[in-house]
Amino acid sequence: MHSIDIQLNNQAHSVPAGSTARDLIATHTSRALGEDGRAVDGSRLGVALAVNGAVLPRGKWASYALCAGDRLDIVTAAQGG
Amino acid sequence: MHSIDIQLNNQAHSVPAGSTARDLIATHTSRALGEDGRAVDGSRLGVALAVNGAVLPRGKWASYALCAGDRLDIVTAAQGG
Amino acid sequence: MSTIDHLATDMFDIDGQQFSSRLILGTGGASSLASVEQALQASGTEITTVAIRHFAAAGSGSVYELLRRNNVRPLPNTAGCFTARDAVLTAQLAREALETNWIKLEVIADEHTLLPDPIELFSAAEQLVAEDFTVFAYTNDDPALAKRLEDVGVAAIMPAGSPIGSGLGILNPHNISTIVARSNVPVILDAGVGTASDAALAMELGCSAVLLASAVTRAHNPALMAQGMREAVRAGRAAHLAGRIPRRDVALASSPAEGMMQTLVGEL
Amino acid sequence: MSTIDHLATDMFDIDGQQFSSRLILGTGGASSLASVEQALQASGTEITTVAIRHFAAAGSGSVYELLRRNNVRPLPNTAGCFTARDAVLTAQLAREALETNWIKLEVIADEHTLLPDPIELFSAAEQLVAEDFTVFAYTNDDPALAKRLEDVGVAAIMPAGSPIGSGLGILNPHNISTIVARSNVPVILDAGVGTASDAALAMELGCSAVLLASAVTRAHNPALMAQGMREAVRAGRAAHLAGRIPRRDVALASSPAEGMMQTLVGEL
Repeated sequence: MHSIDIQLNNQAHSVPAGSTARDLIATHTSRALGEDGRAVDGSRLGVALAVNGAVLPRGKWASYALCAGDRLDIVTAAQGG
Repeated sequence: MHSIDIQLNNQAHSVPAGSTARDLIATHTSRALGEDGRAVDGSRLGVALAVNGAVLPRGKWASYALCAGDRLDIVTAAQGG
Repeated sequence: MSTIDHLATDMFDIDGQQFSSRLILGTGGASSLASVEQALQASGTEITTVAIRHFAAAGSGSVYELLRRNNVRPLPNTAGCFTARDAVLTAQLAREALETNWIKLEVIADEHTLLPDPIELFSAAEQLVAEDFTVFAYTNDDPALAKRLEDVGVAAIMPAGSPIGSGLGILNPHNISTIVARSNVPVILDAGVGTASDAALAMELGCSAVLLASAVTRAHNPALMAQGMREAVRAGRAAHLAGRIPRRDVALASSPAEGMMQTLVGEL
Repeated sequence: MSTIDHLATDMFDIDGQQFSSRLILGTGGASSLASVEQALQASGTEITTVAIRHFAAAGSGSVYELLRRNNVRPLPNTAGCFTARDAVLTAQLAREALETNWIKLEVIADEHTLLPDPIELFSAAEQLVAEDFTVFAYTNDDPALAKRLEDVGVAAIMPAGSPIGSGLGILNPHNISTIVARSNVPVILDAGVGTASDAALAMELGCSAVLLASAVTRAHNPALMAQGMREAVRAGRAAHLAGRIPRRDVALASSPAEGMMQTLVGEL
């Protein structure tokens, strides 16, 4: 099983080949996610994903297979403003 | 029975001869006053008396007989400040 | 959302007594006693100034009774006096009438400015302290005169923010904070407050309390303005105690630079 | 003394919703999430701004969860964006992450002043309104730009009192009141508030609400300052509604001339 290299939140990152955006976010947030990109426990996830500088809505996370060189940004609310 | 002329609160005023300061204040405030110059009902009177420009303490009201020409000022709290 | 009152234990100490409210109201200028009473209640005041005037036999109610039934302590003033002699006599009458040693000492220089006459004021303060009055000295905002008044034994310094009834607020904040810094007795801003932010500013400058009358009694809605003043005085007190941020000539971001997307910092 | 809350029915209307609090807090600059939470609770805020930043896997708690458990509505911002393009992307991510159409639009001209870039701001506002965002537009205090932003369909105008984090207060009150007078959408003073009296002044000028962050989060005691800001905003609102007294160049006595003793008016 080989892996592919992506960029996650400005850092180099490897994921197993065939990973989806949902897989990546589930791992990164330590939350189980459904097909709809929502937490299976019903609570709000509070994160969003940009792929190569464009929003990928949570409904498409499960069907988006990561490609080598993809630049991903997982964002959430932070202290500010 | 004759009367004597005094000045009360900047106006000419007549009182029966032999009137005391206590009599005048009792009449003017419609309150019954004791020998100590306090209201007999126990409530506070809230007034003071100046005779010819000097304070006459309430304890001396009953013993002060008004003289013709006396200038009296009965004062109390008013809206102000 | 439940809130804790972080000012619950912050008391105003004056003449050995403690008060929860740092707002002293004046009763002058109101259209009616009912208006005064609504404003007093909305203001939360525990001390209120009154003038000493001729008793009117057919009066339409008594300010004195109004204060007593609202459990508000009267602070008689010597408003209208131009000489130490008149102020002392008025104070003596006030003590006799209201059975309090407290006196707000006003000795006015002229009717145009209503500013205190420093010489007569100082003389009256000396005499009244000698007669065991607790003197609240209405003064201009001169730190030097404030010190002389404190040295002679007044219980509180009451500098004017601006002329009485002018609504011009605090024209010389530096003088007020200088008086506060040098004073060992409470400093109560008196006169000139026009609106809530003026009262808050007075407290931020370190005043122990604020006295105002016209700003409430002559407002379009006195009770609502009284509530505003109550909250403004508390707000300014809280800000004073909380320690404000410094003034800076350049901006300082409140949102962090860390964690920005690469796109957004122009790298890519 | 029991007090009636004369502001009990005074609600802040925005985007078809009503809020009791007219204080919008920012969360930036705080030393810890615990400090933010104490300040939020003391402030009584119902709306609070957050930035959108990279998710840190080993985060020390979540701002988003903190707002949710305190029943505070998040207002995400686009802080740190210098172009309309970046601001629009950040807004889109914020909508996706926080499931709200609300966005506080900040498009900054430079890091020194953090003042908004009028051209990029206007462009971003146009795009975001077209995408059905409810736009809270952080702008300078220019009444002309404010009008253009309103015409393009923003939900609220948020003029700066002074640069973000400067604590300089409201440097041009006339501009703020002009914006208020001409605006048909709520005007929310944003940026520059240093202390409680600044917040009260904003409300007295007619603003519908005040947004501040550093003044609370960077105060020595954030929770106490937050309480001060809560009361200051209410105080300023009350004063605005109550109708302040006019400013006068000469004094106006609050104690009456009538009923003075003859001695005291210099007759005798």
